[in-house]
Amino acid sequence: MRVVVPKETAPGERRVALVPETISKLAAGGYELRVERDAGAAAGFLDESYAEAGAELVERSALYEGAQVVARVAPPSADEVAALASGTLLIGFLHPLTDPEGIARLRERGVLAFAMESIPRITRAQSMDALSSQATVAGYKAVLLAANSVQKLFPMLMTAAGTIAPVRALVIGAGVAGLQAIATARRLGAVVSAFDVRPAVREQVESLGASFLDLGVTGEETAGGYATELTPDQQAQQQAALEERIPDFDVVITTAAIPGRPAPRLIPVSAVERMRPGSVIVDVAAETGGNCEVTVPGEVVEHGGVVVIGTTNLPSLMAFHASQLYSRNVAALLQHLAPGGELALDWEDEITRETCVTRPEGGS
Amino acid sequence: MRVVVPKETAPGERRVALVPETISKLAAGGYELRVERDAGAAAGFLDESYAEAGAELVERSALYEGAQVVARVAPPSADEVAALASGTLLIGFLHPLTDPEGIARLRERGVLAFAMESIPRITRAQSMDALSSQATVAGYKAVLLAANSVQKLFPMLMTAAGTIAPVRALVIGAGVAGLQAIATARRLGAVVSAFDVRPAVREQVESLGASFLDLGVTGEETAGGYATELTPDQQAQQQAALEERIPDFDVVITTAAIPGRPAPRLIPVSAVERMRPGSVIVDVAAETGGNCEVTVPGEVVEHGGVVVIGTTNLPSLMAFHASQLYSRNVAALLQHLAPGGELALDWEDEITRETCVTRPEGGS
Amino acid sequence: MSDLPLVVELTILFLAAFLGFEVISKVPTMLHTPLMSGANFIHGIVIVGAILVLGTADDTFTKVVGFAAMVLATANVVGGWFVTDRMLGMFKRRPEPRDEEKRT
Amino acid sequence: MSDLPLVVELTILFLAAFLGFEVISKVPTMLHTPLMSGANFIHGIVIVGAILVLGTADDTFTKVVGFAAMVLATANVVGGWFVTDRMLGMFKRRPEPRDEEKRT
Amino acid sequence: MISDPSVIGLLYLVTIACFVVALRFLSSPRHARRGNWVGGAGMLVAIATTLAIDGIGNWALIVVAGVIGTVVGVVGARTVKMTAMPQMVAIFNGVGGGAAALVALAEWHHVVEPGAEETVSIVLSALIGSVSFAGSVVAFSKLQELIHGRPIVFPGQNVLNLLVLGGASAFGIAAIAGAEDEWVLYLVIGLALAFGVLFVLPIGGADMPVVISLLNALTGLAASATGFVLGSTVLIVSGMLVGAAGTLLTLLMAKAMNRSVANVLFGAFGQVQAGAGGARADDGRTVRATTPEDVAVQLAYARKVIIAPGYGMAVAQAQHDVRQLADLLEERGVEVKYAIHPVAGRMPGHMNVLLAEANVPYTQLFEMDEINPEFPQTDVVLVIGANDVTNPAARNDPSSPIYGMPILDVDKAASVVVLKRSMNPGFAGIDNELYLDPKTTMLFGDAKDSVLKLIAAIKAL
Amino acid sequence: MISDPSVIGLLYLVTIACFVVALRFLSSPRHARRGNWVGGAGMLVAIATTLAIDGIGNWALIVVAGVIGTVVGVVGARTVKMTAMPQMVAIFNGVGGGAAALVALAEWHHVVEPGAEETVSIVLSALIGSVSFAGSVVAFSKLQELIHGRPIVFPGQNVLNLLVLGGASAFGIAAIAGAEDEWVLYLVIGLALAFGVLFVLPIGGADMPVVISLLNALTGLAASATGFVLGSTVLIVSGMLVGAAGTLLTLLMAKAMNRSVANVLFGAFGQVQAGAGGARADDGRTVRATTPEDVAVQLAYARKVIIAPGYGMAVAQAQHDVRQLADLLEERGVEVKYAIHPVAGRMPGHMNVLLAEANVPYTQLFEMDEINPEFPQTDVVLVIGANDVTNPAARNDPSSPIYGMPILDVDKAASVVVLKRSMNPGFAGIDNELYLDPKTTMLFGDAKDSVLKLIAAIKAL
Ligand SMILES: NC(=O)c1ccc[n+]([C@@H]2O[C@H](COP(=O)([O-])OP(=O)(O)OC[C@H]3O[C@@H](n4cnc5c(N)ncnc54)[C@H](OP(=O)(O)O)[C@@H]3O)[C@@H](O)[C@H]2O)c1
Ligand SMILES: NC(=O)c1ccc[n+]([C@@H]2O[C@H](COP(=O)([O-])OP(=O)(O)OC[C@H]3O[C@@H](n4cnc5c(N)ncnc54)[C@H](OP(=O)(O)O)[C@@H]3O)[C@@H](O)[C@H]2O)c1
Ligand SMILES: NC(=O)c1ccc[n+]([C@@H]2O[C@H](COP(=O)([O-])OP(=O)(O)OC[C@H]3O[C@@H](n4cnc5c(N)ncnc54)[C@H](O)[C@@H]3O)[C@@H](O)[C@H]2O)c1
Ligand SMILES: NC(=O)c1ccc[n+]([C@@H]2O[C@H](COP(=O)([O-])OP(=O)(O)OC[C@H]3O[C@@H](n4cnc5c(N)ncnc54)[C@H](O)[C@@H]3O)[C@@H](O)[C@H]2O)c1
Repeated sequence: MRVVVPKETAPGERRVALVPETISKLAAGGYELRVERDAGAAAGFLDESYAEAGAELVERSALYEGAQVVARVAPPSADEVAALASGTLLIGFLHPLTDPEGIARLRERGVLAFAMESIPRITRAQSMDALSSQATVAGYKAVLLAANSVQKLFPMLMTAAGTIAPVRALVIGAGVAGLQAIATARRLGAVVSAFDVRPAVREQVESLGASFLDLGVTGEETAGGYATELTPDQQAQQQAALEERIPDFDVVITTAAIPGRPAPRLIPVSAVERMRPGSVIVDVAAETGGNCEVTVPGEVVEHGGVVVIGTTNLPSLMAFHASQLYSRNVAALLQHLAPGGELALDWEDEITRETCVTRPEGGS
Repeated sequence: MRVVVPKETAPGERRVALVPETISKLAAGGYELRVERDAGAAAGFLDESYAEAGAELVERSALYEGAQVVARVAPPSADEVAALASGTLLIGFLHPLTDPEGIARLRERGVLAFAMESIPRITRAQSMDALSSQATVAGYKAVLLAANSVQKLFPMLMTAAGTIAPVRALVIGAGVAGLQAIATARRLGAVVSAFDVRPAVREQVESLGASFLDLGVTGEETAGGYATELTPDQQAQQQAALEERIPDFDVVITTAAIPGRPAPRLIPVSAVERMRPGSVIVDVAAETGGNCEVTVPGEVVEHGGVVVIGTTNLPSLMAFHASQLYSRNVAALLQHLAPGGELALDWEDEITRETCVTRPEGGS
Repeated sequence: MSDLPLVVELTILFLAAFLGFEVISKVPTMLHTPLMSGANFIHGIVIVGAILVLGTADDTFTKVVGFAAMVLATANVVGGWFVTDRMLGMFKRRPEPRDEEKRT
Repeated sequence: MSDLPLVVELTILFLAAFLGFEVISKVPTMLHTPLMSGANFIHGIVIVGAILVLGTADDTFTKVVGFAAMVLATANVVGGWFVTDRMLGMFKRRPEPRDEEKRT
Repeated sequence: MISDPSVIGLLYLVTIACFVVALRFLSSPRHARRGNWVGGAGMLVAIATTLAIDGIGNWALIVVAGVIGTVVGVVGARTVKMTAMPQMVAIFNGVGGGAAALVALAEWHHVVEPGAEETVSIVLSALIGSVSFAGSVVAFSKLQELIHGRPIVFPGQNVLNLLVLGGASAFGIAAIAGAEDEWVLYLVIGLALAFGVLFVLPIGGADMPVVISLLNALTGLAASATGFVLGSTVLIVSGMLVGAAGTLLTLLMAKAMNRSVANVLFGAFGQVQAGAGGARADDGRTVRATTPEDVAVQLAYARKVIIAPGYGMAVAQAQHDVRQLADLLEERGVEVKYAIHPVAGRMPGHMNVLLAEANVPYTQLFEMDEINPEFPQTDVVLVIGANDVTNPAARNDPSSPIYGMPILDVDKAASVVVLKRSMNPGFAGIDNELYLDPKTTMLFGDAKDSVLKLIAAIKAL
Repeated sequence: MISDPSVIGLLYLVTIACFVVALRFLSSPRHARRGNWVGGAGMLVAIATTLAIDGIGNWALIVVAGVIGTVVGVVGARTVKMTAMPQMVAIFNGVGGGAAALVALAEWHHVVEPGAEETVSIVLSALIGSVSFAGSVVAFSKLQELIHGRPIVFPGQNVLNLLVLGGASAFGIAAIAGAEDEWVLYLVIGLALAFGVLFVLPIGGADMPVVISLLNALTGLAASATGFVLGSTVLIVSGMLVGAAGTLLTLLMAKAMNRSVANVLFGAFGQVQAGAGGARADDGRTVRATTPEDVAVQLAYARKVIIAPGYGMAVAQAQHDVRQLADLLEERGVEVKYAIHPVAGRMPGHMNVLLAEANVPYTQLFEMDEINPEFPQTDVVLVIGANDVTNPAARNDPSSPIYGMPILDVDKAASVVVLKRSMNPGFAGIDNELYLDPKTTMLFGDAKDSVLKLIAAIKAL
C-alpha cells in the first residue's frame, strides 16, 4: 500500500503529516512510503532522516503516481484533489463542518476521505485524537505568546530592588488547550484562575493547582464531552460577569469553542477597555472567529494598550513536536483503517464510520 | 530638590527611570518631581498615575528647567546633555567603560554623573544594583525568547499520541542573568545544564536543581565576584569542549561577560553548525558583541536551521517590571547621594566614590 | 500449694500486666495476627501446670483430668509455635538489592 | 530481715528492670532532663528504708545513722519533687489558637 | 532431679525473660521470627525444669499425652493452608483454655482444704478457661465453615447470654463461699462452656480475628489464675503477659478495623449487619480494604515498586507526597518507578505536569509500553487515584466502552494496592474488576491523606 | 497501726503502680506534669504506710529529721534559678545515694547474723550509694562553679581510679566473705566516696547531664539493693525502675549528643578536649547545639513560627521538605509564615523560585519589611541555611562589611533555631553573632536531613 506525504502548501503551515520516526514504523508494517522533498524541513525533519527511515523522496510532480493513501495536515488544494485517483484514501484535517465546498470537491473526485477532527472522543480512539494533541501544543504556545508580549514577569520575585508581583492569568475554556495553558502558566509562576461552562471542569482546574473563577454560568456537557452553546441570556450574563472580573488579570487566554459553531463571543470590547494597558489577551479560538470581540484572526492588534493576539494555527509554530504528535495520530488511524497495509473498512466500527467524510459512490 | 524624568529617546528603549510607586515615595521624602509626558507609557505607566503619585507632568521643552537631578535609563543624547545645567546630578546607565565619548561630553558640561553600572557589588549597595535587577529580567526573557522560537515544547509530556521528550537547555555563564535563565527554563520543564568559569558557580547551579556541565575550564573570580578573562589557551579549550557537547542541546542561552571587555567568544561557527536544525541560541551578551560567532547584535539570524537570537536590551521587552526594579535602584542611589532632598556627597563612601563618573571641576 | 504471700504474687501480676502492655505497644498492623499467634503459644505455659498435676496425680480422676490437660496443653504449645513460625515465614528479610541492580 | 525467697525477689527485680526500660523508651529529647529529675524523685523511696531504720533504732549509733539517712532521704523526696515540678512548668499546654487569629 | 526451689525459680526466671523478649521481638517486623524462637527456647526451659522437679511421676502418662498433643499440634499446624491460619490460632488457643480449666478442676479435686486464694483462683481459672475453650471452638468452626460464618442471632439472645454468664458466676461465688461439692465447679464449667458458645455465635466471620484475640487474652488470664492455684510464678507472669498483651492487641485490632471492641462483640445484637470486609461481588469475590500499616510493610519489604498515578492524585494534589514516599522507599533500597499511562488524568501530560512540579526526575517516569513488561517482576503496584487506565476490562471485555484501550498491566504484578476514596468509577463510568482481584487491596481515603499515612507508617517500621 | 503484711504490701503495690504510671507520663510531653503528681501521690502512700507500720518508734527523731529534710528540699528547689536546675537534680540525687548508703550501714551494724543475701545487698548498697553521693556532690560543685567546670586531669588518673575502685570492691568482697568487723564496711564506703570524686572530676561541664543521669541510675540501684537488705518489695521495684529507666536515659542522652557513654565518661582521660557544647566565644558565650526532638517540641507547642530560608536551603534542595514541615505545623494549629529576605540565596528571587517549585502559596511569603515587625511576637524562628541575611552585625557593627544592609530581625523573636551544617560563614565570609545569642540554638547538619528529622520528630510527639 503506497502512502504519500506531500509538503504542506497552506500559508504558514510548517507541520508535516508523518515524521521519520513514524515512517520507519509504518515501513516495517507493510506500507510503502513516499515523501515529497523538503516536506518536513520547516518542522525540523530533514530529508536524510526520511530516507534513513525508509521513505522514498520524490518531487512534487511524481508524488501522486500510484498513491493509495495521502496523509496531510491541512486540506488539499483544488489542484491537489484533481491529482488524486478516485478511491484514494485521504487522511487529514478536512474541516467537514466548516468547509462544505472542499468536502464536495473530494466527494466529486471519489476520494475516500477521513477527517482527523471527526475522530470520535471515545477511549479506544485516543491515540488518533489529533484535536487533543494539537490543542495541547496550542495551549502551551498560547501561554508563551502571552508571556512574551506582556510587560511583566510571570513569577513573583522578592529582590533587593523590591518585590515583583506575580502575573494573574485567566484561562477561559478549560478543554484540552485550556488545561494545558493553565498548567504552563502555573509552571511559569503565574497565579491562574480559569473558567468553563461545563460543570465537570472545576475539579479538573483545581487538579492543576489553579483556582476556578465562578462566573455564575453553567452549561451542558454533551455525550462526547463537548460544551453546548449557551442561551443568549446566559451569554449576556457571562459577558457582564467577565467585564466585572477581567481588570484583575494581566493575561487572558481564551479557548472556548463549540464544535462546528463559531467561537462564542465572551469578551466584549468594553471588557477589553477595562483592562490595564500592557495586558495581553491570547485568543486561541481566533480560527473560528475568536472569543474576544477585538480579535482579528491571524493578527496581533492593540486596543487601548491591551495586546490581543489572534494568531491562528498555533501548533504550526511548534512544528516539530506538533508534527510528531500528529504523525502518531495519523499512523494510528491508518493502521486502524488498513492494518498491515490492506484496506479493511468496517462500517460497523464507530471510528471508521464517524471519521469518514466522503467515499466513492460504489466504494468498499 | 527637583528631580526630572525624561521619556527615553534611545531606539527600542521602553523603560522609564522612575515609576509612579517610587515617585510617590520620593515626593513624600523631600523631592520635587517632574516627569515628561508619556514617559512611562511604553512600559504601561500612565500619565494619570504619575500625576496621582505627586509628579508634575511637563512637556519636553520645559523639562530641564531648574532640574537638579535627572534620572534616566539610557545615556542622554548630545542634545540633552547640552540642555543640562552645570552641576546637575545625572543618574543612569552611562556605559563608563565602553562609551568614553559620552563620558567626555558629560565631563565638559560639568555634570555630576553617576553610572548605575558602576554601583559596587557590596552588600550595602544591593538595593541600588541595577545590573543585577536588569539581568534578572534579561535572564527570564531570554528563556521566553528561546521557548518561543524553538520548535519543541520544553516539558516532557506523555500523551496518547506518544511521549514528547523534554527540551535540553544549556546556559553558559551563570551570573545573575544566567541563574535566572536556569530557573526559568527549569520551571518550564526543560532539562537544564549550565556552565561557568567561576568555580563557586557549580554549587549555585545545583542549588537550582540544574546540573553543572563540566567543560574542564576554570577561571578566576575577582573580589567583586566577576570573572576574569580566560587565557587564549583556555578559551580554545572551552570552544573545543563546547563544540563537542553542544549538539546535545536544543536551546543554548549565553550570558558570559567580563566587565568592560567585549563578551568572550565561546561558540564558534563550527559549533553552531553541529546543532540540530530547529535549535535556538539566545545570546544575552549580544550587546557587547555576543558569545556566539554567528550572533548579529540586535538581530535574529538563522544559520543552518539554527536560530541565533541577538536581540539586545532584553529588559526593555519586559518594560513594566524592568522599570519597576530599576526605579527602586535609582531611588535608593538618589537617597544615598541626597538624603531628604539635600545633596550630601561623601567621597569617602565606597558607593559614592565608585559610582561617580564625572564631577564638575571645582565641584562639591 | 501456694507458698508466697498473696500480695507478692499480686505485685508480680501487676508488673507482668504492665509489662505486657508496654512491650507490644508499638506493633504494626501487619504483625497483629502473628503476634496474636505468638502470644497464643506463650500461654501454652499452662503445660507446666498440666505436668505438675499429672506428674503428682495419685487418683484416677486426677490422672484422667491431668492426662487430658496435658494433651491439650501440649497441642497448644506445639501447634501454637508452628503456626506462628509459618506465619512469620513471610517476614524473611529480603536480600539487599545489589548495587548494579539499583543503578539500572 | 528479708522474708521472701531470693528468687522471687529476683523475678520482681527483673520485671521491674524490663518495665523501667520499656516504659520510657519513647521519651523525646526535650523531656530528658525532667524525666531524669522525676526518676531522681522516685528513688527517694529509700525514705521507706530510712524510716524503718530510724523507727526501729534502739542504739545510739543506729539512731544517728538513721537520723542522717532520714534527713537525706527527705531532702531527696521533697527537693526532687519540687525541682521536677518547676521544670515541667514550661510544658503547660498552650491555649488553642482562636479561629480568627489563625485566619489573619 | 531438682529439689532446690531457688534453682527451679531461676530457671523459670529464664523462661519469663525469654517470653518478654519474645513478645518484644514479635512486635517488630525485623525480629518477629527470632521472637518466636526465643519464646520456644523459654518454653523448652520451662518444660524441662518442670519435668525435672523432684516428685514428678506418672512418666508413661506424661509421655503418651505429650506425644498425642505433639502429633496433633504438628500435623494441625503443618498441613493447614496459609489461608486457614486464623482458625488454627483459634483452636490452639481453645485447647490452652481447656487445659487451664482442667488443671483447675484437678486441683479442686486434689487439694484437701483450699484457702480462699486457691478457691478464687480455681474458680477463675475454670471459668475463664472454659469460656475460652468453647468460644474458640465455635470461632474455629465458623472460620472452617463447619457452621455458618454469618452472625447467628435470635430474639432474646442478650438476656439468655446474661443469664448464662450470671449463672456461672453465681455458682463460682458459691464455690468460693464454701460450697465444696464437686458439682458446683462442674456447673461453673458447664455454664461457662455454654456462655462461650453463645457469646461467639452472633459474631460474623469478618470480625473473628478480634474475637480470637480476645479469647487469647482470656486464656492468658486463665493460665495466670492457674499459676495462683499452683503458686507458680512462671505461670502467673507468663499468663499475665499474654493477658495484658492480648488485651491491648484486641484493642489495636479493633481500632485497625475502625471499630470499637464493643461494637465488634455486641454489634450483631439486635441487627444483622454486613461483614466488615467490604463490598462483595455477585460471584462471591470481595473487595478487601487494607490499612496504611499493612501497606507500609508490603512496600518496605518489597524489592520493586511501581507507582501508577491517575486523575485522583491530581485531584488530591498528592504529587509532592507521592514523591516523598518514593524517595523514602528508595532510601530503604526499594526500586521505585512511575508508570505513566498516556491518558491518565484529564489532559495530555497531566501526570507529567504534576510530577515535574514535585521534582520527580524524568528518568523515573516510564511510558506505558516501556513499563508494561516489568509488572510481572514487580512486588507491589501502588495505584494512586487511577482507575480506567488500569481496568483489565479494556483487555478482556469486548462489550466494555473502554475495550481496546491499552492499559497499564498492573494486575500482572504480585500485588496491587489501590488508593482511592470509594468504589466509585472513574471518567469512563464503569466498574473496575481489578478491585475484585484477590491480589488487590484497597486503601480507601483521599490520596494525599493516604500517602501521608503511608509515609508515617513506613517511618515507624 | 498496721500489722497485717498483706495490707502493707497492697499499699506498697499502689505506690509501685503510681511510680510506673509516673514514669510513663513523664516520658510524654502531654502528660509529664501529671506524671510528677502521680509519682508524688505514690510516695505519700509509701511514707504514710511505712510510718503506720506496727513497731515504728522514735517519732521525735523522725519528725525532726523529716522537717529538716523538707526545709532543705523546698528551699533548695524553690529558690534556685531555672538555669541552675541541673545542679539541683545532682545534689538531690546525691543525698538519695547517701541515704541508701547510711541505711546499709545501719543494717550492717544492726543485723546480728546477716545471711549471704543480706551482706551482698548491704555491701552493694553502701558501695553504690557512696559513689553516687560523692559523684553527685562533685557534679553539683562543678555546675555551681564551686570548683572549676573544666575537666580536671592529671597523669596516672586512670590507674588511680582503677586502684580505688578495686580497693572498694576488694573490701566489699571481704565483707561478704565474712569479715564482720565494722571497719571493713567503713573502708568500702570511704574508698567508694573517693572513687565517686575521682570519677567525676575529669568530666567537663557540658557532659555533666549524662553523668548526673548515670549517677541517678546508680542511686536507683542502691535503693533497690537496700530493698533486698530490708526485704522490701517496694524498694526493690522502685529502685530498679529508676535503675533501668535511668540507664536507658543515660544512653539516650549520650546519643542525643552524638557521643557514646564511654566517650563521655572516659573521653577526658589522656587528652583534654573541648566542651561538647560547641564553639565558645571569647567573652564566654557559647554556641548551643540542639537536637531535632527538642526543636520539634518547641515548634509543636509554638503559637507562631516564622521560617527564614537562605542559600543553604537551596544547596540542600530542602524546599519540598520545608513546605511539608510548614504544612504539618499548620495542621497542628501553629501559624507559619515565610520571611523572604531580598538577597537570600545567590540570585534575585532565588527563594521564590524554590518555594514556588515546592508549591508554597504566595500568600505565605512575606517580604522583609512586612515581616520584620512580626518577629517580636514570634515564638520560634526557623533559620534554614540563611546566614548573612540574619546577621545582626549589619545593624550593630559599623566595621562589618555588611553594615547597613537591612536584615531579617530574627533575633527579636522569643527563640531562634538555625539549621546549617557547621559554624562556617556565608557569602560575606563573616561570623554571625546571632549564633552566640542565648536565645539561639543550632541544629547542625544538612538542611534537608535536619528538616526531615524535624518532621519525623514532630509526628512522633
Ligand atoms: N489524559 C487525557 O488527555 C484525558 C482527557 C479526557 C479524558 N480522559 C480520560 O480520563 C481517564 C483517566 O484515567 P485515570 O485512571 O487517570 O482516572 P479515572 O479513571 O478518572 O479515575 C480517577 C479515580 O481517582 C479517584 N479519585 C478522585 N479524587 C480522588 C482523591 N482526592 N483521592 C483519591 N482518589 C481520588 C476516583 O475514585 P474515588 O472517587 O473513589 O476516589 C477515580 O476513580 C480515562 O478514562 C481517560 O480516557 C483523559
Ligand atoms: N540574592 C542575590 O541576588 C545575591 C546574589 C549574590 C550574592 N548574594 C549574597 O548571598 C548572601 C545570601 O544570604 P543567605 O543568608 O541566603 O546565605 P549565606 O549567608 O550565604 O549563608 C548560607 C548558609 O547556608 C549554609 N548551608 C549551605 N549549604 C547547606 C546545606 N546543604 N544544609 C544546611 N545549611 C547549608 C551555610 O552554612 P554551613 O556551611 O555551615 O552549612 C551558609 O552559612 C548574602 O550575603 C547576599 O548578599 C545574594
Ligand atoms: N474521552 C476522551 O478520550 C477525550 C479526549 C479528549 C478530550 N475529551 C473531553 O472533551 C472535552 C472538550 O475538549 P476540547 O478541548 O476539544 O473542547 P473544545 O475545544 O470544543 O472547547 C474548549 C472548551 O471551551 C469550553 N466552552 C464552550 N463554550 C464556552 C463558554 N461560553 N464559556 C466558557 N467556556 C466554554 C468547553 O467547555 C471546552 O472545555 C475535554 O474537556 C475532555 O474532557 C475526552
Ligand atoms: N555581593 C553582591 O551583592 C552581588 C550582587 C550581584 C551579583 N553578585 C555576584 O557577581 C557575580 C557576577 O554577576 P553578573 O551576572 O553581573 O556577571 P557578568 O554579567 O559580568 O557575567 C556573567 C557570567 O559570565 C561568566 N563568564 C565570564 N567569562 C566566561 C567564560 N569564558 N565562560 C563561561 N562563563 C563566563 C561570569 O563568571 C559570570 O558568572 C554573580 O554571580 C554574583 O555572585 C554579587
